[in-house]
Amino acid sequence: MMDAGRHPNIEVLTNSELVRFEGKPGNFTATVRRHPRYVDENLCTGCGQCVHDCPVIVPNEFEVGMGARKAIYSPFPQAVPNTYIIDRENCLNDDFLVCNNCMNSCDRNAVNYDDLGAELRLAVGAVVVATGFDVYNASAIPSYGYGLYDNVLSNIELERVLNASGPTRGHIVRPSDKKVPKKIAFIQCVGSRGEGKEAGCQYCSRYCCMNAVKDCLLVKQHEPDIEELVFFYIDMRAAGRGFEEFYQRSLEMPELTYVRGRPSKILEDAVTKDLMVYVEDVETGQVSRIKVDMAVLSTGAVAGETNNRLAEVLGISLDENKFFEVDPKYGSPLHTSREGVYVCGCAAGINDISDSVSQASGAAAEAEKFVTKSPPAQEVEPAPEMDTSGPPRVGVFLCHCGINIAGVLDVESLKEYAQGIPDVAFVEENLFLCSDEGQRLMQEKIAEHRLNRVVAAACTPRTHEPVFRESCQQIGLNPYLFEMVNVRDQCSWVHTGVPEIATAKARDMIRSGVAKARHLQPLYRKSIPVNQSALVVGGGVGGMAAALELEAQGMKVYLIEQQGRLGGRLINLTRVYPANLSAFELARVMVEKIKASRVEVMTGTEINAISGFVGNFDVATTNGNFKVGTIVLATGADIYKPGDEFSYDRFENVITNQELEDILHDTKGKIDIHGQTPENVVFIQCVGSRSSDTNPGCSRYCCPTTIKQAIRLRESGVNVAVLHRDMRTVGAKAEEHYRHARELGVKFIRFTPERLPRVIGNGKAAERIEVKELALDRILDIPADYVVLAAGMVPNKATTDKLQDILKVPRAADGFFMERHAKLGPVETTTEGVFLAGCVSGPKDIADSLAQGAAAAAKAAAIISHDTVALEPTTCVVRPELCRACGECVGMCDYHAPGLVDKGDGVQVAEINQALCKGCGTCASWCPTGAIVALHFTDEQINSMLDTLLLDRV
Amino acid sequence: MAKQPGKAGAVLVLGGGITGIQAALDLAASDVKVYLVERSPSLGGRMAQLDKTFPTMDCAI
Amino acid sequence: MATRTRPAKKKSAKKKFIPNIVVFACNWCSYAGADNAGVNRIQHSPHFRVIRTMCSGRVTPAFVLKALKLGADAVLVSGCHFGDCHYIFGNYKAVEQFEKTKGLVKTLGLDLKRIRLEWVSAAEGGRWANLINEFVQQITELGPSPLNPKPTYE
Amino acid sequence: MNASLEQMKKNRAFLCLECGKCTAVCPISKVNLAYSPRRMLAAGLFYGAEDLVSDQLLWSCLTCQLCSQRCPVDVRFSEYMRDVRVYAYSRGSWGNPSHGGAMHHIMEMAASPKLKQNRTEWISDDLKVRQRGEVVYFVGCLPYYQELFGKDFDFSPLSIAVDTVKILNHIGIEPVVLENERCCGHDLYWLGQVERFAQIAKLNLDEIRRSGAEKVITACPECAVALKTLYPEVAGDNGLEVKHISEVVLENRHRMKLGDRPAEVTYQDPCRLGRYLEIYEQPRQTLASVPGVSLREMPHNRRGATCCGTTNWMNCDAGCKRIQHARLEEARATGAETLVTACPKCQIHFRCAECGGESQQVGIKIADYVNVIASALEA
Repeated sequence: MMDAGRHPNIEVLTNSELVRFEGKPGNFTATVRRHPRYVDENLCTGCGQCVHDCPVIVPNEFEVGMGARKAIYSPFPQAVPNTYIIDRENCLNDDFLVCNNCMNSCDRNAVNYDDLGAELRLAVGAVVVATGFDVYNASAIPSYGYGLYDNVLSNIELERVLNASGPTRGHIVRPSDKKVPKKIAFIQCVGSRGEGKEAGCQYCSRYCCMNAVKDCLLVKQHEPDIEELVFFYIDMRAAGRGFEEFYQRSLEMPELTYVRGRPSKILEDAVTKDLMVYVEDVETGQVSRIKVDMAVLSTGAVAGETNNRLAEVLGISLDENKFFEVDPKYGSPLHTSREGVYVCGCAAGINDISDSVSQASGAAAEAEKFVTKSPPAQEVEPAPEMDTSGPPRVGVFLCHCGINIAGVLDVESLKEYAQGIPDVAFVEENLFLCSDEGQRLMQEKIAEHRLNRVVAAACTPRTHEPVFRESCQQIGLNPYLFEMVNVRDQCSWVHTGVPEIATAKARDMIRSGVAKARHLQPLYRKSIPVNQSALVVGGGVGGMAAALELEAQGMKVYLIEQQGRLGGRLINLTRVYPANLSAFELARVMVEKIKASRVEVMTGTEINAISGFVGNFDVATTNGNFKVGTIVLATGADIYKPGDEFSYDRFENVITNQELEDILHDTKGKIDIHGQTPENVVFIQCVGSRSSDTNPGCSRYCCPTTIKQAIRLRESGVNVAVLHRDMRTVGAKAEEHYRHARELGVKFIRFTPERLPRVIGNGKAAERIEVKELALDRILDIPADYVVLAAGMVPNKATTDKLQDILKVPRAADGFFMERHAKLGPVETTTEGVFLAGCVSGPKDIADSLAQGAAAAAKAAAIISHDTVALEPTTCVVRPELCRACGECVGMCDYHAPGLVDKGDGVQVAEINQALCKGCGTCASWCPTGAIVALHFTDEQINSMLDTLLLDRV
Repeated sequence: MAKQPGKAGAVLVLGGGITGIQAALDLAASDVKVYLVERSPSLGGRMAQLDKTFPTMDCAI
Repeated sequence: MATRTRPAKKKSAKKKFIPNIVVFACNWCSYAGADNAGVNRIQHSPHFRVIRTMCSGRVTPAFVLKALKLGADAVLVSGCHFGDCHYIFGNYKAVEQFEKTKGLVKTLGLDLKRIRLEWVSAAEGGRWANLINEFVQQITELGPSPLNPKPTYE
Repeated sequence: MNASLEQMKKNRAFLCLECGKCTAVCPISKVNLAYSPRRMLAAGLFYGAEDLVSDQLLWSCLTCQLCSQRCPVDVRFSEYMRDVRVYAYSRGSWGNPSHGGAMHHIMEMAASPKLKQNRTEWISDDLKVRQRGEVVYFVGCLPYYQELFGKDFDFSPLSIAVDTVKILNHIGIEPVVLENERCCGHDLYWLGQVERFAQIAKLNLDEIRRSGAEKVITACPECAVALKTLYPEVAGDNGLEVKHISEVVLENRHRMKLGDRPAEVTYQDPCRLGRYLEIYEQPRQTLASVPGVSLREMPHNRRGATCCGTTNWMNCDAGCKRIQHARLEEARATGAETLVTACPKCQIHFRCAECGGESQQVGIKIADYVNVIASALEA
């Protein structure tokens, strides 16, 4: 978030909306209205004095009304921009009253009641719509009493309660009496999966199941005395990377009880405010009343209320649920009905975070095609670097930060104290050191007093170090000779009531800052050249999408496929849902496009070795060697091959969903298997998924696939039964299709892993299936001409083994490649310059794979669109004379930065690849001889801080 | 602050939540100028409200 | 702030020990968590001094031992929650290092309560403040480290 | 400068003939061309100790005494280095400690009289030890090594302590193990920390006296040197009889029942046990007396043995590893399958030299003398 606020290429326009939009792709004109903020972003320092002085208290919408805020406020602590805003509806300064408190309290004159906002006309080449979703308002379901009963909360309210910086500081209390609840009910599908009087949307909101499971674990963590958590649900939709495993872990929690069933109502005891939940447990058929202290409603996601208006302005269409409609002809979830306008995340329907993030990167890749890139901002030629050798001359600059620091700490005495610290050559104070004027003063004094180290005692280095460093650099002082001491966030703000002790603490902090500064060394950013081409491994749908996107951006692309042809698994499929596209056609179009492009396709080719690092990979294949700057892995996954499960290897009419797909592929209209039309087909779900023997995770794609196949069969008059554990409708419109299948008369029967369905045959073929219907408590006997096993996805072991060996990209316990971050980096890996697309990082459907292909392309393009990559110099380096080549560093670095290299005569030494090193310093902490130096956090620097903190105590 | 629109060659990103930010950062990383437009006073969107995310239990901000 | 009030000092007969605690905080989570406490003005005990490292995995047993040798009454190492590490598994490495530190500190006969490894995320300002308060309280009750040459009292 | 003159005189530095024998034999000089005992003496002679204070090489000397062994005029170079270090330390100079200085911090803490350690947890019920008695088993830093290295190497430092007690029990000795025994201070002595060393000597002697013992047995050559020769230097004659375990084993060999343990071994003379205490034959004789053990000699043995390459946890580097590798190669060339050393530190250093992958491994087993003897004990 902060990165976006700081990036020179991003102009953040908050409190703004699009009001007019016209033009053509590549050449749109967008008119954006900036609503007045009444506080100047350039002047406000976020000190908070105005908030303190504002007399108005209103409920805080960020805390969903549970906390309070003032009329002048910052929405939440980490808000970007960190500028206050006046809520004029609640402000006292209307036409009659004059309060002016905030204006008077602001030292920087940042408050401006006359702010009228502005209207900006922006020339843009493309638009990415990422407006997200709204949360369903549960008060529309009166029987749950949300808004009526104190102790019925929404899941979002619970999130805020759980948050350490939330209204209750992370303590879980019931709103009615502020007591810690003993028993909490979690109710799923509030506003989702319904269509009656008391229901919201037909679709599944997807995020709520796992969110509620997570909340259960967190609740227990926050309040260990919680006695019972009752979780009401219909299907547990744990269909994401690691989600099923997460759910399985929650089953081990003794306090957590899962009840399959959707409560019909909640009643409140008027006196105790306890709640009574009425529910049928559909597995046992028992109807019960369960008394709880608090209930949490998992409210679903609905389309944003501004979608109508935005769709009108943008000239794009909405779907029946008021989400932005995706143009189905591309198969990918990124295209709206207007070219040049792309959509990602929940603006186009329900997606979880990692899919949303992939789509965002994918949308970025699509949008990039319509813009001319601006050359990177020319860096101002810095002043020649000054000579900083010789004994340290430390300058200490004390910031008042208005009264944020000076109002608590005795800055005068700190100034005097700092002058007495050895090697300190100059001390100065300033009202706002970060202001232009403050920075100028700092620069002047550095030059005037020939300072070669600078310490600023001010706010936090996490926000302001870059600002100060830049000022140093401008006048030729190496920016890494600057050290920051955080006397505001970590001193004056948190020890406000004890100014003397806080001042004493600040003395220690400044002294230790000077101690570190003495040992600071100038460091230099290095840049390494980038080979501006990309390698895509795997010619399936994800790989092809990545290759096409990269090529469209003008990049040189090598596409390698092990098989003799492109297309991957897509070619084996019949139709792709939700748009009912022909899979073959989709594949054919992509292959044609690739063939017509400049993508260098190498089929029947395998990789032998890859060496190098970001920007500079050397690739050796069975078909020649070449160099690339970045790599996209899109080698897909395998379909699980059942063994004796459900007599697969005994009976010919027990087949997998893939085999059924092949059959459906060859037939049109009437289903014809070996010249016969089957009467009864039974599907069995979760074969090779959700089982610790094969794959503990959920394969995601099989439920929607089964639904698709079931509909196809049923429409041809076949009797279809689906035996499942939870129907997991992942993907656009999948829940709607599930509904359609039920409507057509497909029977869905639930089983538990403890009691699997039995396939009964006559020795040669399966004839029928016995399964226990849980609620009826009866064994059903279902005739079956065909039994279809929904086989899950498993990693392609041979390929992933080999690639892991070659590229050192780590794999998770499930055998799929591991993303850099499950949520925030779904297509990145820990190896810089290597990206993932499609099922190589876990099961995905075609739309998700396409989005990931585009996303990986965007990430790869960001690297190879530059001639060089700049390397942060705060890395770890080896002093070779001290290195014993013990290999500790090599074994522990997750980025594979250190390696042992031969220096001739059989002597080895560790070297740290500066392009791979992230500077965490963990290897330095393990190095037995101190050969590894963690630059900017050296042993010497840390030890000197310890020495001065403890030995020079006053 | 009311900068006059520069030359063509920018992308408009609507929405300052996790997806909007991600799209903006990816574009910016490829030297594309981005206008990131958010209706509310701050970036962050829905994700900023969450305490932790599953399954890794990361903090959401 | 303008209307600052000082809490009335309680007159107690016995002078209260003021511990001297060294805190190693990782840049990405715990240091940010401490900042978060500041942004939210969550008041907590001032009797600790923070040294910032990029990762909790950077903290060697030697740093902790050195702090104790020089008379620190306690040492806190704070990093990101598991799965949250900016460097993937740095905090797991921190655990390994800390296990060694614990073994050494235990053999030295120092109370193991004097060293702690904790996780605080960037959003957990409240948790940071509670952790600091609770740790300071615990060490206050435990009294000065036997290696502290000049314990301070109120 | 007077102090420096005094040191030079005491250590016979003025007598230096500048023949260079010391540099020619010095193991550090072999791997670090910048290092030369002769030149360091010359620098001290012409410019005074002041000149050496800021020189990192001051902390590289292994004080292994191989040079003094060869010196024609008996210049006590190791002692001279030590005296210069006293001065350098007082001026804030310090070398490059291994493991971030963790072991130094522990040693320095040991000088605090307020320290009440927790160091006898390894004593299991089957080991017979006492609170008071005639004989103290001085364990040394093994409990700390266990915590610091126990997980990194495939050996348990504390097994040396356990096996020492087993051997003593076997010959009928129930030793006192001191609950609050401190680091013997050997390394601090050689690193010039005079006051701390004296403090430690006093604390340890007090503790030993309280136990009523008059005899101290140790399985660590450095502890043996510290107790036997260094403590009297700073604390006067203490009347204690200090023995290395190999001496005790030799004296009691006739009472021991050792089973057949066929093994080809070679023996590393730790510099403290060898050149400092002149215990060369006891370990050899007792090892060879184990049925089945055949002892082979490396070319550099006894007085001429090469040091394990690192000492005082100071200035360990790539050169040290070369010394270690050379020594391990020498051991392997004897055809022995195991290199036996009588010093726990030697073992740690040799094992460290074997880290870093197969291509760098000499591939010889390394064992402690005590473990070898104890493994042959029969009831």
